[in-house]
This record gives sequence, C-alpha cells and structure tokens, in this order.
Amino acid sequence: MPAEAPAARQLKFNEALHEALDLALAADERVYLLGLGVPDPKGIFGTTSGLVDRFGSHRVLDMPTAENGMTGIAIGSALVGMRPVMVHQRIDFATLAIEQIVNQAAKWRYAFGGEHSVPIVIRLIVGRGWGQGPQHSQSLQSWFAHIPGLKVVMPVTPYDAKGLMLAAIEDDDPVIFIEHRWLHQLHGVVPEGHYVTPIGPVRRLREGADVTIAATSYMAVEALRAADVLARGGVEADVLAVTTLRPLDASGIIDSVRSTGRLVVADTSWRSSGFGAELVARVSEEAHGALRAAPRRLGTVETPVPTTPALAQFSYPRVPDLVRAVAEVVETDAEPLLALLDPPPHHLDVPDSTFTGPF
Amino acid sequence: MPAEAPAARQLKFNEALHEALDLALAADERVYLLGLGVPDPKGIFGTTSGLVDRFGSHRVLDMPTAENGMTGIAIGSALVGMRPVMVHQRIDFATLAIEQIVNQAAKWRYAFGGEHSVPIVIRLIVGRGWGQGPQHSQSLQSWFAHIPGLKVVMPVTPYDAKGLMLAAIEDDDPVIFIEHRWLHQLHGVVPEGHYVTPIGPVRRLREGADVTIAATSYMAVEALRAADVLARGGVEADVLAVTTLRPLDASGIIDSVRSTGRLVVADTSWRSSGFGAELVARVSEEAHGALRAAPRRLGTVETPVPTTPALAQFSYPRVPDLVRAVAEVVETDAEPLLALLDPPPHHLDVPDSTFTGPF
Amino acid sequence: MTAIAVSAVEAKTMYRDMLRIRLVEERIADLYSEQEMRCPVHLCIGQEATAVGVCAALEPNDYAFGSHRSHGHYLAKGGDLGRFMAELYGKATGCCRGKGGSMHLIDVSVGFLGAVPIVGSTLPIAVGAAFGGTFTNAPRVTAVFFGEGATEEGVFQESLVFAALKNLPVVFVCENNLYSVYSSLAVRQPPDRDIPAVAVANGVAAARGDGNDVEAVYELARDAVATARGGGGPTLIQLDTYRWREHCGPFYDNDLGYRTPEEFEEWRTRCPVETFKARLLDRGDLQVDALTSLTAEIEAEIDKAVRFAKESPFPEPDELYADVYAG
Amino acid sequence: MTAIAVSAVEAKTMYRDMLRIRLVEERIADLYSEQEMRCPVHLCIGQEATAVGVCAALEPNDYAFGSHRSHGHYLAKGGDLGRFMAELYGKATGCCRGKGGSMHLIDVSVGFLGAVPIVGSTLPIAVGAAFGGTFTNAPRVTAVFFGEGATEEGVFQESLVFAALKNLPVVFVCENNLYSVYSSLAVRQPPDRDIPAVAVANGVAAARGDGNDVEAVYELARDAVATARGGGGPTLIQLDTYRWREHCGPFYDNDLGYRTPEEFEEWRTRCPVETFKARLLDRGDLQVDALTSLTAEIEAEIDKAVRFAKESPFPEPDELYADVYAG
Ligand SMILES: Cc1ncc(C[n+]2csc(CCOP(=O)(O)OP(=O)(O)O)c2C)c(N)n1
Ligand SMILES: Cc1ncc(C[n+]2csc(CCOP(=O)(O)OP(=O)(O)O)c2C)c(N)n1
Ligand SMILES: [Mg+2]
Ligand SMILES: [Mg+2]
Repeated sequence: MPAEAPAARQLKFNEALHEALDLALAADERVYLLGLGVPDPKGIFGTTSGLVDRFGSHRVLDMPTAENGMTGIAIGSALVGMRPVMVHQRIDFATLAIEQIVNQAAKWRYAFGGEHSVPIVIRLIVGRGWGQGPQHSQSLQSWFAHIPGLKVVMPVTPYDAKGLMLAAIEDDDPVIFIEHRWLHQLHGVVPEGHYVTPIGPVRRLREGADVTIAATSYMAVEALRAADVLARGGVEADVLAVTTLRPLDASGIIDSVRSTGRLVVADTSWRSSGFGAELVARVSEEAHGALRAAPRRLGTVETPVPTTPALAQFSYPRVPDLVRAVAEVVETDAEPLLALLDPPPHHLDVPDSTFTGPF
Repeated sequence: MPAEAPAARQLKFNEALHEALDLALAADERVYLLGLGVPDPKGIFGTTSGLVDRFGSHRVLDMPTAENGMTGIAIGSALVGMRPVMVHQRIDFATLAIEQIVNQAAKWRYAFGGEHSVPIVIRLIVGRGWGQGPQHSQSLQSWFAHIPGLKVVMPVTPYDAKGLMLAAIEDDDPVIFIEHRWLHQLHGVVPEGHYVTPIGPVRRLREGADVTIAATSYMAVEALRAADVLARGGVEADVLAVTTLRPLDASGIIDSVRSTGRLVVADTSWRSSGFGAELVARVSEEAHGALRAAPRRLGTVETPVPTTPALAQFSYPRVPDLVRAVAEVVETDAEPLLALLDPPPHHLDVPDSTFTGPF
Repeated sequence: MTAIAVSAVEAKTMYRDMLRIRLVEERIADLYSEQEMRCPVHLCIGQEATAVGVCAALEPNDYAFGSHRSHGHYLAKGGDLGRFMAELYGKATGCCRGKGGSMHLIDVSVGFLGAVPIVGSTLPIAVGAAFGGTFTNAPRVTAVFFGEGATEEGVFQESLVFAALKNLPVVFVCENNLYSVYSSLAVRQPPDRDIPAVAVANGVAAARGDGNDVEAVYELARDAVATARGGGGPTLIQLDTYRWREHCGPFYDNDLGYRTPEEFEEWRTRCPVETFKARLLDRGDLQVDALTSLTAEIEAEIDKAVRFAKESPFPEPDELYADVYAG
Repeated sequence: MTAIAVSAVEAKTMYRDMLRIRLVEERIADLYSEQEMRCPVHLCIGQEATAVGVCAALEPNDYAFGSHRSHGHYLAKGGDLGRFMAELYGKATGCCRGKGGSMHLIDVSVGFLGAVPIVGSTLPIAVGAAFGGTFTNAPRVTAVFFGEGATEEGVFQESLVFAALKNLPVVFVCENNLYSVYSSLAVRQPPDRDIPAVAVANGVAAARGDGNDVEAVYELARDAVATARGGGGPTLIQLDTYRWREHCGPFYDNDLGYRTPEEFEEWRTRCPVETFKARLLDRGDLQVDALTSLTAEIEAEIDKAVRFAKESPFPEPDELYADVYAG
C-alpha cells in the first residue's frame, strides 16, 4: 500500500471507481466501458457519469438488454486486443451471462493452450435494501470464486475500489469485480493519480489480538463497526477484508488465526456452500491446531431476500450478530458487549438516512 | 431404506433411473420428460430409451437447443400443474439456464408468498474422461447448493438413483438432480416397484471407526475402493455419501466425526469455494472439539479439465490420493497402505475398459 | 381484422379501467415520498391502454404474466386492489404477503400468474403455462406483457420458437415505449429491426398497432385471442406507447435530458385516457356529468385500498422462513 | 449477385481443399478405433463445401470461428494439419498443446480464432472480434460457422442484433444439415421458421444457397465478404447440406433409424466433392490423370501429419497447471 498523501483526500467509493475508469480510459485506448446505462444520466450509481462526454460514445457504450450475447461480444473484442470493462447493475442480471463468463472467458486461455488471454473486467453490483427483493439482492461471489480461470475481487474501501479497478483493467485475465450497493456512498482516503492494489492479499482494516474477523465486501464495514464496540468491551478484533476471493491468498487470515486462535467469518451471501465456507475450511485445514474454539460463520438468512423491510431487516447479519458471534468464539458473555451498542437506526433497509429510494 | 428383496435384483444406475422415470410416467399423468435427445435412439445414456414408445411424444419430448427458454417453459408448465423432468446432457449446457433456475424456479414460491410451487426436476449430467475437456466436465453442485429454494441431490448407488428420482419427481419443489457419467454403468441392488429415498440424510456406504470419509457422487465410489485398501491396512473408514447437498443434513457426518475424530472430504469438483468446503466448515463449526486432526479436502485440480488424457489423468483425485489423505488425518505412514494398492489401470480416462468413446 | 365492435358498455368499462389504473398510479406517486412504500416502483402512467385493451379481450380464467412494470397489467386482469396496495407497503395482507413488492405481483384467482423484474423472464414461463395447458382438456389463452427492451433478450426468440413449434395459445404483447431505462432504441436495436417481423420469421403471427388507443389494442388482442383459442397458435402484437414518469420512481425525469420535451409533449397529447374519454363523450357513450362520480368512486376505492394497506400488519418475523420450500 | 467468376485455378484449389478435408476426416474415422484419439470427434464428411467455399472468399488475415464440428473450418481457413492431428492425439505439439482436442481448435496465424463445443457460443464472440476491430484502423471480416441447431439459442438473435446495430463486418454462416444430434428440424423449429428471414427481421442481410455446391457457396460468401469489407455490414448465409456420419464418432449411424435411407442416399448423390469433381472434369478445369497424384499428394501429407501426431510427446505433467492464468 503506497504511503497516503499528506493532506489525505477523501472520496466516495463510487467516485473512486469513477476516477479509476477515467484514468484507465485516458491511459489506454484499448479500454472501453460497456453496459446497460453506462452512458446514461445516472451513470451506474455515479461511477461512469460524464465519461461519455470525455471519451465518446464509441468507448463508453450502452448496449441491448442481452447479457449473454454482450458478454460474448466483450470477450471477442478482448481476443483481438481490446480491454472491455463491462457492468451489470445487479449480479442477478448476470445469471444470463454465466455461460460466456464461466465456459468461455474463464477457460479460453487454458483450452487453447495459452494462445489468447481474455483481459475483461466484469463489474457486478450487489443490491440490498429498499425492497430489492428476491431477484435484485443476490451476492453470488462463491460461484465465481469456484471457477479456475477467473479472478474475483470485492473491494471494501474507496482506496481499494480504485486500486483494484486499475489492477483488474491492467490484468490480462478475466476479473469479476463485485461491488456492494451500500459501499458506493462510503468515504475514504483515495490518492490522486495512478496506483494499483495488487490482486491477492487480504487487507487488514484493523489490528487486534483477540479474535480474527474475516469479512467480504459490506460485511467488512459491519465488522469494523462491531470491532469498535468490542474494543470498548475489551475485545480486540483483527479485522481482515478478503478483497481477492480467487485466487485466494489465505495466508493473512491463517497468520492472524495463528495469533488470535479465534475466527469469525462474515460474508454477504448465504452461508450454505457460500464463500464463508471456503474461509472456514481453509483455516480448519491449515491451522486446525491454532483454533482454540469452533469458528463461526455469518451470512444472510437461508431464504431468498424478501421485499418487505419488515422481514428483510432480519435477512442480513448486523453488528449485534457479529458481536454475539465474537463473544461466542472468545468464550465470553455477549450481554455486556451488546449493552454497549447504540440503538439501531429506525430503518434497517437503507445504508443511511440520505437514501430515500427507489433504488 | 426399505428391506432389500431376498433375491436381490441388480440393475445398473442408468437402468434404475429408467425404471424410476417409467414408473413416474405411468403413475402420474402430470409427469413429462423434456430435453435434447430424450426420445432419441441413445435415450440419454439409456435412461429414457423407449419411453417415447410407451408414453408418446407429447410426454417424452425433444426440444430446441434453447436451454434458458426451455427451462422457463418447464417452469411455466409446472405453475399450471405439470411435473416436468428436464435433462441436460452436460451440466455445462445448463449454464445457459441459470437465470431461470436460480432467479425463477428457486424463488417463485417465496417471492409470491407461497401462491405456487414449482415442482420441476432438472437432471444435470457431469462428464468425465475420454477428452471431455474444459467445457464438458464441470461439476457445479456447489452453485446450486448455495441457493435457497432449490433442493440438490447426487445419488451414488443405483438404489438411490431410483429412489431419489422418484422422491424428486414427487417433491413439490425444484430439485436439481446431478448424475455423474461414470456412475451410469455401475451395478447395484434395486428393488422393483415404487419406493423413495428421502431427500435429506447422508447415506452410510460402509461403517468404520477410524476415519470419516464424506464424499459426493462418483467420489463415493472411489472412497469405497480406498476403504477396501485401508481396511486391509488396518484402517477402518466410515464412508458417507452426501446424496442431498441442499438442504444439507450434516448430522450423519457430524455424528460420525464425533466418533472417529477424523475427516476427509472428497468432492467431484474444484476444492476452492466448492461443496467440500461446506462439509469441512460445517464439521469445523459444529464438531470442532471432536476433530483430532486437521480435516482434509479432495477435489479436482484447480484448472479447467484438459482434454488430453496425458494431463486429465492428474485432474481427478483417485484411490491413492484418498489413501494418502486418510493416512495424514489418522496420522500414520501412507507408504505401507499405498503398497497394498493394485496397479492402476492403463487408461485413467475411462471408468472401465468397456468404455471406448466417443462420449 | 374485423371492424371495431365495442359496445358502449364495454367502452365505458375500458375507460373506467384505464382511469382507475391512472388514478392508482398517481396515488402511488403522491404517497411515495412518505417513504412507507419501501420498494422500487415502475409506474405505467401513459401506458394504460395496452393493459386494459388486452385484458378486455381475455376471459377471466385466461392467464396473464407481467414484468417489472405491471401495476396496470395486474389491475386490468382483475387483480385485487387492496392486496396490491398492501404489497407495495410490504404488509402481510399483500398479494405476496409482502415478500414480492411492486416488482412481484400475482393474483391467481383472476389468472394473473405472476410478474417478475428480470427483463424477459416471464416470456418462456408464459409459454410454458400455455404448454402445460395442452396436457389438459381445457387450454386457456395466455397473454404475456413485456417491453421492447425484453425483445433484445435471447429468451424472446426462444419463447417465440417454442410457442410456434407447439402452436400454443399465447398472445405476446410487446409494449414499445421507445426506452429501456434511459436508453433509446437507437443505442440498442438496429433501425431496421422489426419486432413483428422477428415474430413472423420465427413462426409466430404478428401485428402492430397504436398502444395509446385502447380500442385499437382491444381489436388486435381480440383477434389474437380468438386465433389462439381457436387453435390457430400464437400471435405477437406490438403496441406503440410512451411512459410519462421516470423509469423507476414517482417523479417526472425530463430534466435528465435523455428525451426531448417535444417528444414528451407529443405523447402527452396522445394520452390514452383523455383521448378515449373525448371519443366516448363525442360518441355519446359517456356523459360529462357521469365523470365526476366515476372519478369519485374510483378515488374512494383507492382510499379504501390505501387505508387497508396502511392499517394492515407487517408480516410476523417468522414469516421470513416460510415458503422457501413447499415441503 | 454477380455471375460466377471462379478461375480454373481457384476451382482446382477449392476442389483440392474439399478433397483434403474429406480424406483427413476419413483417416480420422479409420484411425479412431485404435483408441489413441481419446476425445469426441464430430466429422464433417458431406459438408466440405461450406467450409471451403466460405474460406475461399476470405483473406488470410480475416477471422473465422467455429463450433464442435470444425475440422473442415480449421483446415479450410489454413490451419496447420500436423498441429491439428497432434491435437486430436492429445499431444504437446497440438494446436492447443493437447488441452483442447477436436472440440477446441485454433490457429491464430491464419486467423482461425477458435472453435468451441458449446452450441452457439462463438456467435457473439465472433461478433465481438469484429466489434473489436472497429476500434482500430484495420477492420477485418469475421466469419462464424454454426449449425442450424445453434440458431435456436437465444444468443443467435443477440448476436444478429448487435452486429446489425454496429454495422459490423461479420458473415454468419449457418450450415443447415437438418439435424441436431439425432433430432430432426421438425421437433425443434416450427415449419415456417425461416432463418434468413430471422436475420433480416433483426437487421442483418441474408441469403440462402446450396451448401453442397462449393461454387454457389463461394459466390454467396464472396458477396457477403465484399459487403462486409465495404462497410455494408453483416450478412447471414444459410447453406443447406448434410452430415454423412454419426453425430459424434467415426461410424455411420443410419441403423439408428432417425433418418431414412432414401434421405441419406439422396444427399450422398449430392456429394460436394464428387459433384464438383465431375463439374471440373466436364469443364476441363481438372484432368482425370491429375486426380491420382492429387489424392496421393494429400494422403502423403496426411501420413506425415499422423506420423507427427503419433510421434509427438504428450505434454509434461506440469503443463496441467500452465495457462489457467496469464499472470
Ligand atoms: C435481465 C435484466 N437486465 C437488466 C435489467 C434492468 N432493467 C430493469 S427494467 C429495464 C428496462 C427494460 O426495458 P423494457 O423492456 O422496454 O421495459 P420498460 O421499462 O420500457 O417498460 C431494465 C434494463 C433487468 N431488470 N433484467
Ligand atoms: C448449449 C449446448 N447444448 C447442447 C449441446 C449438445 N450438442 C452438441 S452438438 C449438438 C448439435 C447441434 O446441432 P447443430 O448446431 O445443427 O450442429 P451439427 O451438429 O448439426 O453440425 C448438440 C445439441 C451443446 N454442445 N451445447
Ligand atoms: Mg421500453
Ligand atoms: Mg445441424
């Protein structure tokens, strides 16, 4: 991680992505952006706003609603030297494009003995809240993380949003870049100009000696909130964001567990056969001896996410759930820790009160 | 499991499936079969042969090469009371149908507050060997096992092929029924007439006190072979076939691990973010204290499966790999156990010597 | 095509149904800022004629399927208004018990079998419902509503081909409102693409009409439904129309600049509700003095539905776990 | 369409190329039972004219993509025969270093950018290669070969629409051999489906011709290629033809009964290689006494390729891990 600028500039996550895309388009004429709404006035939650004016509609492109075909088209263009950055406003829409992503993009290089690589970035956005409901809220990272030939990243901080986007675009392999809708508005320090966050290592967001919390995407934000409370209660959490899911470099987690002896994993998707299982399994295989308590896994409740906030509020693990899980693995009473919590916001279906729907 | 018939009748796995389909078609006029080649002369590896003559082409149907649309069509027919049994000759082709399977079939009942269920069976066949190559050999059970609303089964024995098929057809929910191409020719006892294997519990294939081997699909066959050798070396393996992957009833595995203290998991797919991770994670969470050694996970090598047998032979875990893994978890020397192995067959890209290609 | 044969009563009903949809949508728009309907809404203001004209041609036990923009389809098919409103408010009394929201609507009792927000996905499901019907003795007609954007999905062709192959009683209703979100047809489809011709080339009969003229819609639909019911197979009808409000949400969005004020104004003068009202008044099928009470009646019905929705309880927490599986 | 203008030299080359493909495929059939080519093979015997006629119209640095049945396409585009044979034998010297087998063929040096066995999947990839070309100053023509079965996949329409939308230099080559595996067109497509009309309705020009007449194919392809190269956009050509051997594997499969002996015999009399030979002899473009040496020359080339394949080493075990990622 390069040293931060002295007068640390703050950007939102979506602004950081915008800056990365802007830099990449300016630096490399092979880069182009593709997706439903990319050049439209809303600009993919602000991440592509105005880029069409700067780079033209041949490089900042809308497309037909034809996810599978358009993915193939992006792949084909990559075979002849382009570097497409494609986006789907919900991961759920990309279920139409699985054939091209998983059979073609992921395997092209291998199947053809290394003749061609497929340098494509596919941005997939995870929806949450405000009645996204069953078909606009999935978080299918475990699927992509299962497939050799794909790289899968899920940035947490604005810093990494920019750094990993630049790394993904410069990478010669297909990179699945998963963004959580609730991260887009969060602030963080983002240096100006070009830098990359290497695809690979986990990112330590907070240091602590008592318990390892390994989390993906928005759950890392919740983990930081939980860690604050835990610290006030005397429990120091080592908060690790797993920002590269494939190829997974678990060494950071394993090292942490070797020192804390305790593990809580928090993922943005369902537990069963989810990415959290991989983290628990890796630690269990490689650091069984170091684990002083059974590890715990948090994820969304094992149902489709309902639309009504009255139920959806229970779908997602929150700070209290993390606190409880940590209490369990550090073998302490959860109640005093939970007593330290601020009262929850009235509405749990929005990231913050500035969010007033509809999307 | 009902008592076996006294003069135990043997059938092949594909014959057992055929019998189940035949019985279901005869018993319930809402059942129909759908898929590329279902009524053709090869009859989906013999599993549907001749059924068109008995039940007519309106109930034993071919279809256009349009996997996504045809899945939607099957779903729509289920909404109005039919019970389609769809088949894709390779799981890889079903990647085109993920949208309908995962967004629609899996969520219809929930999203609409229980108004309708979607009683559909989707058979997916896993290819292996004889140059199936990168796009005809995937085994994506972990994807489906991740999705609430789906049930996922992978029978191992002919007995369960029939019993689980009948259970799946009679089930009111969408069931993903995954068949391994290398199981189709294996024999086993299959009672005549109607019976079901309940969706849920793991199936104990062999009892043993020293180590738990939990395996899916064809890997359970390899596990039995390994267990034979291990027994000759004095290591008794408890071999459990995980035939229902979702909803996962891990109690059988956990009970076994509580008594053996050792776990080896073997799955037909890649390890990373695979179904094996779920098994290890579940045991680790629920029986951490019982585990006397780090668990081990076997799966296919983390590459697409190459076509040439010269390389594909190394893609899959085999008996020696299982023996080595068991030796590790029971903390014994592998060499004496490996010495007990028969020499491997000359060709490792076919299930047995009767298999002469091309598919 | 036979001559228009809509009785005064039928015409008045169609007018009423359109007005009702309009007023419901406007009420939603008014109430949305209260932030109690916490789900995305895709209003169909400006497009009422398509839903009403098509559903008028269907029998009550015929089937219909919708998409993300299906308030009108649901209501025109006879879906319960109270349960609809309650669904938007996320209540236990909603048509999906709160689990679906605006983007998942269903009323099985009137044959409205479902609307879902993945573009194009009800196309094959509708064809499948029609196909399922062929196994019984009582095949019904199935209509499926979708936007012109949905015709870009490959599953559109897949659905056409199978419907034609099996000669199924399906009416494909393509509402061409020129936009997919903020994207004009020009950036999505080649200028010479002709959706009815795509249908015909794939084996499905097709026609095109003015989607803002409810009688024209009715006529096309009636013929298509008659063909389907008579064993003549599927038909696609393309209905040209226009969405007035923003793609998703309660407001106008002409300030965004993705469409011109002229275009918008032109379509607004072609308001399906107002133009039909004028025609009916002209014909004498409707009397001016009946209008106030008609509106009042509908507003009262909407008041009641909103009250029902607001007063209904939220689902109990353990409902979260219900209905993932049937068993 | 302009008159046929194939010189005697060109004609002889096309004949030679067809004969070469035929003899290669027959050799594979002969050798397959040795069980050393351990991968599925989909032979194109009977369909040689489509590959040769189209590729004759392409420049060497134009692009082509194929499918599961692409031995002919690869060879007609100029793909290396030795590396092809070695690929079927799973050898390190194969065009995919053994990792692809018969169903994955590539020879980038002659613009054959790839064939894959998922039906329809190279359609959009080919369109994408053409699209990628528009970013540079040297756009090339891209041809993509696919069966009539592939036109049932939704991605077919998606590919047409984008090619038309961006006016891309693509030639869609649909080889209609009447069957998909053992399934006749009748169980897959409605009788009045018209594939060229589907293309046209989606904005792509189209034509149809005799896929067993290499000159007819050449002519259609030449016009399509010229249109594409001249900025006139994409064309689909449907070529009617017939597969002689089993869907997958070396044998005949008429015993299975999924097609009639009469149909088979009729198509066999329309052998693309034999009929063209007769025509050339007739015209005097080819001399009878040249035939034996032509065949001998090709057989010698094939002998050499087979020898190369058989003698080549298998890839080293650690090749298993190579090329999953570029970096
Ligand atoms: C498969 C898929 N892709 C993208 C979207 C995002 N989306 C929601 S509505 C919509 C517009 C579709 O346009 P059209 O079918 O014309 O319907 P309209 O909104 O105009 O009524 C889009 C692209 C989606 N819901 N599903
Ligand atoms: C998506 C997908 N579905 C099914 C298959 C199985 N399959 C392999 S070849 C083939 C036949 C396709 O027919 P067509 O496109 O006409 O090509 P032909 O074999 O006649 O040359 C099928 C269905 C596949 N490979 N991919
Ligand atoms: Mg539209
Ligand atoms: Mg064919």
